[in-house]
Amino acid sequence: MAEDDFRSDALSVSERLAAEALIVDVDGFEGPLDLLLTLSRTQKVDLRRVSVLQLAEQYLAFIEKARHLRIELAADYLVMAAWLAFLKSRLLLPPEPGDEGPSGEEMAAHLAFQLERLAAMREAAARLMARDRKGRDFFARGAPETVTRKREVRYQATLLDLMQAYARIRTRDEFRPFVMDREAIMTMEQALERMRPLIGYAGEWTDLTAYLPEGWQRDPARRRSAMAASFAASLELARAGLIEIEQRETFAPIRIRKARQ
Amino acid sequence: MSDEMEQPETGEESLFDAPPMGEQERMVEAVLFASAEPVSVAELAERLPHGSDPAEALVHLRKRYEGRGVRLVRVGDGWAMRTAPDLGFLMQKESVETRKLSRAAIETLAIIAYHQPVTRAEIEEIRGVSVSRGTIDLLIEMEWIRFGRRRMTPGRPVTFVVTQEFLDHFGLESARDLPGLKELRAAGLLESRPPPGAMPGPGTEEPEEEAREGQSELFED
Amino acid sequence: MSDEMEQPETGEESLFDAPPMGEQERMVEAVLFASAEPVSVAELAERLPHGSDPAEALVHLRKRYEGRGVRLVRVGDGWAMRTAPDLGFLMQKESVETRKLSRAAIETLAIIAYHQPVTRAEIEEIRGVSVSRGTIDLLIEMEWIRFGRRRMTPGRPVTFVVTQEFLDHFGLESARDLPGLKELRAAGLLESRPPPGAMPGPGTEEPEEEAREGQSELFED
Repeated sequence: MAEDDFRSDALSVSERLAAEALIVDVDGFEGPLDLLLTLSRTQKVDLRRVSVLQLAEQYLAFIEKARHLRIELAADYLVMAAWLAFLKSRLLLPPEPGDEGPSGEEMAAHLAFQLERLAAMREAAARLMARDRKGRDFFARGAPETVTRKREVRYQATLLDLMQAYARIRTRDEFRPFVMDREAIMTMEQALERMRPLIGYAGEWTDLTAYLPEGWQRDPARRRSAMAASFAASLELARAGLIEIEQRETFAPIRIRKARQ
Repeated sequence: MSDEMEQPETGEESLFDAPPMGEQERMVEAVLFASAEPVSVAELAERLPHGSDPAEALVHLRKRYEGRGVRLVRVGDGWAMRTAPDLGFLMQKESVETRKLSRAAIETLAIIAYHQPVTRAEIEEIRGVSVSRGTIDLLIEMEWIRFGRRRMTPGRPVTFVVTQEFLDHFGLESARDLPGLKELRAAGLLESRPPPGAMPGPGTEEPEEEAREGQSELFED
Repeated sequence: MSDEMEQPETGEESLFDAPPMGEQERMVEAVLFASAEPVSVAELAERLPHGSDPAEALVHLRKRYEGRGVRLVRVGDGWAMRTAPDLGFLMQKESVETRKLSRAAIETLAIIAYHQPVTRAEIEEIRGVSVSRGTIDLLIEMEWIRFGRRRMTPGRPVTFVVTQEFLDHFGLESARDLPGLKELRAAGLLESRPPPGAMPGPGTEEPEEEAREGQSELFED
């Protein structure tokens, strides 16, 4: 037992034993705030009068001890330890001129508030659970009579059903974000933008379909739209004198190449 | 209220006198009210403090409820509380059938709730299968969805929105309060418990599911 | 008794006459007795003959059941008959084994009740630890909490509020009757005070969770 890790001068034997029990029980804590609240109880004062400085020291001692015993602590606990160390320094050292941020006193006050609020909620929870409760202390009608409107066949669905159905649809593998269906439509502007940089390399006659982008070649609707847009774009490019177009016969492939200057 | 709980345990009390008749009557009243089945005098005697006389308490109780909206009646060898027969019309008891909403319907409803106003074509787009008329009709009939404004696009298709009735049923203040995907996941609704029937693989609906939905989904691809 | 119901046939005018108050009280009694769930005044008005005043009938009925084994209690917007809590000891047979709630679930429930409407982030801020998956899920499933309005702050987070079932379960007329609510409010313990400067917040989610959430963000509208 590394008792020297605790400020043995400030803590009585029973307090030390209590602190050691905490270490053993480290999994029992619901986060650093919970631990701080438990530690603050050892001060045996009203939460409003708790010494935050002493509390910070108790907490840091706890962390130190846990480290010594090689107990893995969740990151939360270490973050809190770092913050408390910072708080401690703010509380002990006079503020430097031009210091930014809240004072040590403000930070300590907020921590005290958080602890008091958590304790209050805990007490409220206990009072709530101690109330007379339906199904234990008082009871509803044991043989209720179903009352229905005449027209009804009742369909059942809960909010959970609804949300799960939605989640199911929205997480399907083939899901794509929903937009008013523009997915299958390519505009001439898009085709132009795509073709302009490409035609520089089209010294030879190339089938127009080769310019259809990836993913637009199979699905008939998308292919149709991409084809139309690319053709319109190629007319535009031809008008600007950038390319030549040819089609050997009706329904033959349309081919384009870079205009020869 | 809860102070009353400090009453002595039944066992201890049995050492003393049985509670006064008025108290016994209260007890019989509470037991009969909460019980799903008629309760016999013997059972009452077992449950009431030792030395009680449930038969007498029943006489008093029966008198007390005479002419009220609820009566104390004998059913077989037990006793039960029943609503007065002349008030049966208030119950409008009819055979109620509770059915689980089909998967197609719940999905359609979910899409309308999350995307409203939404057209039928859009619902089909999101679900990836066509939506049968029966599904829409059912949801309209249940008063969970209604027609919204027509969309100002070619064909001016009708849109669907959810109703106040829908919000009431699902305990929502507005459809905007429905949680998003991220929140569903945060609340543990997504991964922690896969929905019954697990997640469908890409694109394929489970065939048996389709078959079960059968009739109402005749028009599905 | 039942003859009274036939009276309306005698003349057109009587169609619009509400039954006498004593009769209305009987009707309210029968309806509330028959239902395991609280019934609102509006629902009562819908079911009682036209022109009835269920609110007044409730006042009479409540008085009539004072001190009885069964009581008329108010639950949110609704009214219900419940057995007197001091007779709970008679009901072992009826009592339902309640699921043992975890400490986290109980605290989360209390925070929602006392701070409602409250966001998940606020719950975490108060408890100083992230709300574990499944806790919210469980409370929703028990029908003790539901989604409230979204908060009008950046990100429009969903909020949680308690339900009528919650009030019913804990024998509360309204959320205002939560034990110690006034004192807590007076002590400023129900305020949400922003922390001065950078306080360590409640646990950031586990990294794997972050990653998964990141992905789902892609799919959000």
